[in-house]
Amino acid sequence: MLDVSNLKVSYGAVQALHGVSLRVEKGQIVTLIGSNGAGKTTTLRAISGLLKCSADRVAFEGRELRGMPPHEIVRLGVAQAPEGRGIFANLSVNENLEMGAFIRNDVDRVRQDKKEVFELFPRLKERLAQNAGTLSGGEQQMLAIARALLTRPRLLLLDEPSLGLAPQIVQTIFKVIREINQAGTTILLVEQNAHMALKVAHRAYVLEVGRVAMEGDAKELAKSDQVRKAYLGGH
Amino acid sequence: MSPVSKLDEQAALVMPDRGRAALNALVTGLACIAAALLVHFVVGSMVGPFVTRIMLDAGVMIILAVSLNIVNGFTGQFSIGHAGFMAVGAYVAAGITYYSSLALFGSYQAQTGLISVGSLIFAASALVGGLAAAGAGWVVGLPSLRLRGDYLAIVTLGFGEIVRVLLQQSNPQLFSWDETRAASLKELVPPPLGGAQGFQSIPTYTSLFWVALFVAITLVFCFRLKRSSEGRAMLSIREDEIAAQAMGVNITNLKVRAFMFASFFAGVGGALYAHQLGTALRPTDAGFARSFEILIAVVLGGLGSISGAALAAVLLTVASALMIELGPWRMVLYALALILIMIFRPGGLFGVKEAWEVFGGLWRRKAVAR
Amino acid sequence: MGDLLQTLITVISVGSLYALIALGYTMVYGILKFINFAHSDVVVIGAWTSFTTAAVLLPRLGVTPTEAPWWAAAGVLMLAMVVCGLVGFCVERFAYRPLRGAPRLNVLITAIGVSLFFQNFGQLKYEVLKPDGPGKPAMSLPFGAQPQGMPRLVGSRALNDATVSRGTLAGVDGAVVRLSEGVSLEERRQYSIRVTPAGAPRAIEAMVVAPAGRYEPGQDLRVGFMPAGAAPGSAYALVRSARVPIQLVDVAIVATAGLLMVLLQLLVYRTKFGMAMRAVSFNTTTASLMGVAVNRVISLTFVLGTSLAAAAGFLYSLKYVTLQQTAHQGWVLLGLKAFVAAVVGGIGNIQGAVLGGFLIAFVEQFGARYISSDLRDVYVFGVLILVLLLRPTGILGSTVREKV
Amino acid sequence: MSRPILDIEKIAIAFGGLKAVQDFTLRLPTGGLYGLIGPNGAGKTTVFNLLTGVYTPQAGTIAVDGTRVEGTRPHEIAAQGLSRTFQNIRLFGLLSVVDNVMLGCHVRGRHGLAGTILHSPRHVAQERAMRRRAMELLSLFDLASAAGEQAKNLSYGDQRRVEICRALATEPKVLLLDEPAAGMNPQEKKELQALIRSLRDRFGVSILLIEHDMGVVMDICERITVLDYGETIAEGTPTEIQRNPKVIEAYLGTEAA
Amino acid sequence: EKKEGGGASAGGERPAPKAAAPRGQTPVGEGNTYDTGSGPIKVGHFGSLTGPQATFGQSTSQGLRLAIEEFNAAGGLNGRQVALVEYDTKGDAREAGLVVTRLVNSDKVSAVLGEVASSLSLAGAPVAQQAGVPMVSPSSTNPRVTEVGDMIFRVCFIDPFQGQVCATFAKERGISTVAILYDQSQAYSAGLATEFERAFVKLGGTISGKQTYNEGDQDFTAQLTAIRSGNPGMIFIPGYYTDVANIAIQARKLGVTVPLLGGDGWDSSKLAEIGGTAVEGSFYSNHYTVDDPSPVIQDFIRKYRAKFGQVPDGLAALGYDAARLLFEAMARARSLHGGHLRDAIAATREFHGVTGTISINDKRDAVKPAVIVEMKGGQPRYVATVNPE
Ligand SMILES: Nc1ncnc2c1ncn2[C@@H]1O[C@H](COP(=O)(O)OP(=O)(O)OP(=O)(O)O)[C@@H](O)[C@H]1O
Ligand SMILES: Nc1ncnc2c1ncn2[C@@H]1O[C@H](COP(=O)(O)OP(=O)(O)OP(=O)(O)O)[C@@H](O)[C@H]1O
Ligand SMILES: [Mg+2]
Ligand SMILES: [Mg+2]
Repeated sequence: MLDVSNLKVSYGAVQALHGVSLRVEKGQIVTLIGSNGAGKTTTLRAISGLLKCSADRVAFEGRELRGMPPHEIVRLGVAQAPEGRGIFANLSVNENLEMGAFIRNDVDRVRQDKKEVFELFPRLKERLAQNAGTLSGGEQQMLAIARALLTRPRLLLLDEPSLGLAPQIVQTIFKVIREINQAGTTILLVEQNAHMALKVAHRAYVLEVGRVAMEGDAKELAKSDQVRKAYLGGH
Repeated sequence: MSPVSKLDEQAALVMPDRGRAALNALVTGLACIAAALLVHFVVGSMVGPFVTRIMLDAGVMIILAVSLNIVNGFTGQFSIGHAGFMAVGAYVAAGITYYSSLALFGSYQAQTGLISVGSLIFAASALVGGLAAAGAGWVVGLPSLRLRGDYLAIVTLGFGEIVRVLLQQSNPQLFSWDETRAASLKELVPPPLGGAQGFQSIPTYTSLFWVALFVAITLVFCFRLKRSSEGRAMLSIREDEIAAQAMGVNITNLKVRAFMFASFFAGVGGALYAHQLGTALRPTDAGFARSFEILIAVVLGGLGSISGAALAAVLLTVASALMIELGPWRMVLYALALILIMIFRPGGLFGVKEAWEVFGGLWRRKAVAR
Repeated sequence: MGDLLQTLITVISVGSLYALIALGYTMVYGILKFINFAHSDVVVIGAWTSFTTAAVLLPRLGVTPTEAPWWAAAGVLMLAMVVCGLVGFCVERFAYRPLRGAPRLNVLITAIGVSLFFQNFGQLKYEVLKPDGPGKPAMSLPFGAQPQGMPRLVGSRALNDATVSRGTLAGVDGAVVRLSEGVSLEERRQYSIRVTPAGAPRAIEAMVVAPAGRYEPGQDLRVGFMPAGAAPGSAYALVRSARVPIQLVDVAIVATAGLLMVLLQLLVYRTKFGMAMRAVSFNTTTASLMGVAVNRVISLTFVLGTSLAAAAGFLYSLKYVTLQQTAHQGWVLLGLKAFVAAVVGGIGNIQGAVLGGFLIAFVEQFGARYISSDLRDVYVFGVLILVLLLRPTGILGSTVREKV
Repeated sequence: MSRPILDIEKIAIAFGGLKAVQDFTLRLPTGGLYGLIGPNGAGKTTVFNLLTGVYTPQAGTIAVDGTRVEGTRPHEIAAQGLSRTFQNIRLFGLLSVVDNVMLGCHVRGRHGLAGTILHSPRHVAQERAMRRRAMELLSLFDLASAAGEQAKNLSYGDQRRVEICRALATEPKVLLLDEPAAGMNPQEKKELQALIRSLRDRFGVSILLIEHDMGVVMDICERITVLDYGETIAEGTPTEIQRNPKVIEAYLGTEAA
Repeated sequence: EKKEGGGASAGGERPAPKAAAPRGQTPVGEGNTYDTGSGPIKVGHFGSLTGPQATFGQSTSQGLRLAIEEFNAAGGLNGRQVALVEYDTKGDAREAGLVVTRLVNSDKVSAVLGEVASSLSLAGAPVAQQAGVPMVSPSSTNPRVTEVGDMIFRVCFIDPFQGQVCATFAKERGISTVAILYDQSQAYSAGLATEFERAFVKLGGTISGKQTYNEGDQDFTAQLTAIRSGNPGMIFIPGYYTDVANIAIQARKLGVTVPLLGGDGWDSSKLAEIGGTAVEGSFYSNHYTVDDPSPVIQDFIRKYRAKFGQVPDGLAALGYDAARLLFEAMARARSLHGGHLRDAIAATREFHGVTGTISINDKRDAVKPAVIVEMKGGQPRYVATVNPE
């Protein structure tokens, strides 16, 4: 479904990605793990068209994404819940969700989807009219994911969805990730919480300073010594 | 007990020799004066009146730009009413020298000699002008406690405009001491500073010496401020007010101070401008057109960079003097140049760094190693 | 009482103009968070485009500006809006877009650069149209350093004037006319006479300068001047102006401005585009991740803002007739006051801009009338500072504190 | 037991109708290392904001080493010896790392304009002392080599440590850490745990810690307070907390380690 | 030569070329401009060619360009052509000081023409004075301008005279109460308002109200409603024509029918063009009238129109006169040395300019009559001539 090959990105003089290649098959959850500054966020931003990049190929369902502005990529069905959440601080929670459905015209379906989202995140329903900027960190994270879901993407890019969340919510989030995946959404998941990520994912890529260091079946990787030592706290 | 000694204990350890420190202060002062004398006599004798005039203008501009940098560059506040402070200093100082000249010498002509009673009065009036401007700075700085960013900018702009209108309301200038003595209260309040007709015949005391001296003082002041704990605290306000407060920085106090420092020097710059040959002060000097000029120099130099602001001030003055010949096209080209520079060199000349930090990290390495 | 009403009328008409211009400031600020100091120059371009169209183009199309039908005025307005929209588009595209993401002060300086560019570019001379024969000055296009008088596309009459007498001219002798009917002229009232010379499409108006009193039929009445064509037998109407005249121009201004503001309001709060606009104003990156074409939204916002400015320029030139050259203090002050209006209302907020426009006009006009005209600008800036001290983000501005 | 270094008595704040924190009481003994946990939006960060003067409590009292500080301004509270880090890192990005830490020293210095500009002996001495102290602190955190770097160029983990350094430079009596382990991978978290423990021993500060990573919290905290919807729902040792059904329900979830 | 002060100024201690006491007499032949006797004669002009007051500067510039063209076409000064060195002041006093410094010190012009605005002339004059280069201001009416020193002249009348002329005219028309509306931000306007008030009160008149506006104001309703309630017999508006046209229109709309009275700032064909019927029946004092049949005037108008496609306004006429008066003095001068030229200009008597017959008095001001004109049928018509006493 998503086919990235030899992706390179530079911030000014600093090269952040030195040729990353990865594939996401339809219906799968693929996770991208790696330490701070490895280039995970950069990869996602490049896929979404937010960064200028050079690559042999960045294709979604066979269509080349390079050179396409972000909003067109979204319309193809690639949504992202960005790092730092990117909520509209001055809009209410409800308006934020509406923005998620911006490209959609099927009003009734949107209403239905909203209901489902509230079932996943009841806290959001309580805060519906609140200014999103005053939500707590975790609440904002929920909002960001909920909003991305309302785009009804075929491929969902999640950047550290569990960051700063309470353990219980982290569990919920991963449950939700599994659920939406089972409902048919393909997911590319960036995570620090390698334990959980590897647990839910089908495939995994390990990024080290802008390069893919390892890739393979998630369960297998979780067993490898290298990964255990570097990313799972050496149990 | 603790492996990391606390500040006070450490301070006691590194207390320098008092004598040497006093000497340091003295040497700095003398160096400023020596530099000013050098510029005045050596450089001054090598160039013609036109170049001299450009140098004077550039010097005044340096003072204005570098001082505005304290507010806009250091504390990250956003003032676009700097000309208002300049005008306050200019009018106050000019009023003092002009009327005291009438009273003491019976004429508004400047006295000759580098050091004369007249030039001492001038120096004193420049300081008083600076203080008056600092007072205004205090008043304008107060809203900065409540207002952020653009809103503060707008208030400072409003301040400049209000100064302009108030200066317009001042009484007609009085042209002799007899006239002044005989003046009724109505002619003296508001002060007789010429109103819309402008304030003219100001004794011409501004010379290369005074300009160079005040430029030196301004630069020393700003550099030492920036490199001090207070200066760092100002910079921290620019970076993040909330974190600065949490680290114990009294941001309200520092913001107001920054305004006062900046407007003090703006006032001094105004005084120097006022006493230049061929200056007729006008209320429009307080208007925002002039404020923008200063702001442009600061941004062009790189926000927070003292050397950048100074260099940009010189470049702008010289460029505008050289471009005189282009006539009406000059401003069109200037505008285009401004846009292009902002697009292609958004950080200004040096970004937030100083010139030497950009041209070789030598100095910086030394500072860190200490 | 009359004075009070008069001042109120002025407040409403001037306030609409401020509001129209303030909207442009507010929209651009809302979306890009910078003060577009070049906005007032777009007003100037709008005014001068209107002038060029009305004074140069219309006559060449065979329409006499002063007798132009209402749709000609609407056409002039449209053209000005289109031209300024284009200007706004280009400015955003070539001056501001490259600076997306740059420090705000840089963008501000760029805006000042754009403003200086327009002001000074407009002062260069373009003698595109050569003199139309001796005595007719060359038209400078598009602006010029010389002030111009805007043709009166909207008649300069008040709605509540009263016709006190009609008849035919019994005699004309220079600036002295003889009326067929007797009239009484009241003290301290202005009278004018509208004469329709034979074959002329429209009445010509002249001011009556004769002293008050009773004038019998056949008695001479002095008027300001009598134009050629007025001859004995021409129909006339003697009009007494109202004590508190409501000018047609003012009505036109308020109506046009009101219509535009309502349309804008609907656009921003009732359409998807408006929603996109607000989203972009809060967070560009995320908006693009929601599928919003950010650049297009920003361009369109500029185009909207500048065409409102064009409308303001057009209406302004209708009201004040004199078109000053591009760098004139008048334009700068107009822009500044409109900007203050936007800020007082709460910059970024559309209703705020309108509210601010009227508030500033109110303070300015009433201050000048009832306190002293000397400090007129001080009132405006004083109110600005006062409002900001009481409500640091303007009257309707949102007060969101940064969450720590 | 001696007087607590931080004595919080029934503080509360509401935003509009939302009671973000209610009747929050906590006594942190000298040298204590306590934890504050709770679901997202429970009011933990708000408690820190109340303590440091970002918000003013609508009720209750706060005393630092016996001195009441509620209602005073943030910089005065910092001077009283309360220092913090932020949930979203708030370093002075364009300043160098050493300048960031020296800024922490600012509050302990004495400053006069004349002295600053004329380089009075005291001023010079103080500057040198600040620099030396900042470098000492940075060395302790293995950051000395990055001293000249602009803070924004540091990696996330390093930035967190600089923030702690900066907070320590204010010579605090109490240190408030807001989610210091967020965004770190398990390995980094381990290192951080050790570091926090050592802070107390080296600097004699008492620490109050917010953290979502239970591994970290349970390991290093002596006592833990749990917030939910602004209310304290539990208080006790890590083992007690882990067993508390209320906490499990509201926060930990069933799978928690 | 008496020492009345000294030269501690721009050049500091370095002896300036001629650090003359501004009010003292500069000895003949000691100017710093040296007559090389060949090549073009440089004449400087500083004016606001751009900026808020561009209109004035450009008119003046056109007027003096016409004069130079004519002078050169007629053979120049003994075969030497006049070359114009023109700099823009942007209407900024600081810029004015700078460009005059450049004109007199770097370009070494023989004489300087300019500025329109008195405050800018006051910035340039001390520089010219110190350098010993004569300066002729075409239209700065503030009395202080020529008091700067013996090198500074003007070809227009001064505020007190014009104020007197207007006051006398109003009084003679039988008007006893006048309201004043002036631009408080313009030195010209404020100066004339003061002088008029002084003269009119002295003649026994009363001022029923004094209202102000600022440069750039376009709405005068508030001031006019205030004036209306004072019920004056005339309104004195010493402003520029663009403002006056607007004021007149708004006044008429408010039912203020009394005649308006103004000064030479009104003079422009645009006044009637913009003001239309609203300015009908108003009066203003001026340097000349377009309907004056005098060949000098008609000739000027014709040539100006042919060259620039506009009817010359008062500033163009003054620019033209300033340049011509200067050339006439050059022809009489012993040499182009600052001192000689100064003496020649000072000796000007009965110079027939477009703006009247000009003599330079001992204060270096132009002594010349003023005319009062009335707007009739869209044209200014001659009403009376007022001679200086
Ligand atoms: N705007 C930027 N300017 C310069 N360098 C950047 C910028 N954003 C990221 N980088 C650098 O690019 C590299 C990759 O960063 P990226 O944000 O993709 O890492 P990450 O894997 O998402 O890390 P984390 O887990 O901390 O979020 C890092 O070295 C970072 O310092
Ligand atoms: N300034 C404010 N205005 C309105 N509500 C606020 C404000 N600050 C915080 N809140 C609300 O108070 C509640 C507590 O927020 P707080 O940031 O303290 O949560 P937290 O416990 O730190 O959560 P997290 O673990 O997600 O950071 C939240 O519901 C939040 O929406
Ligand atoms: Mg990341
Ligand atoms: Mg929190």
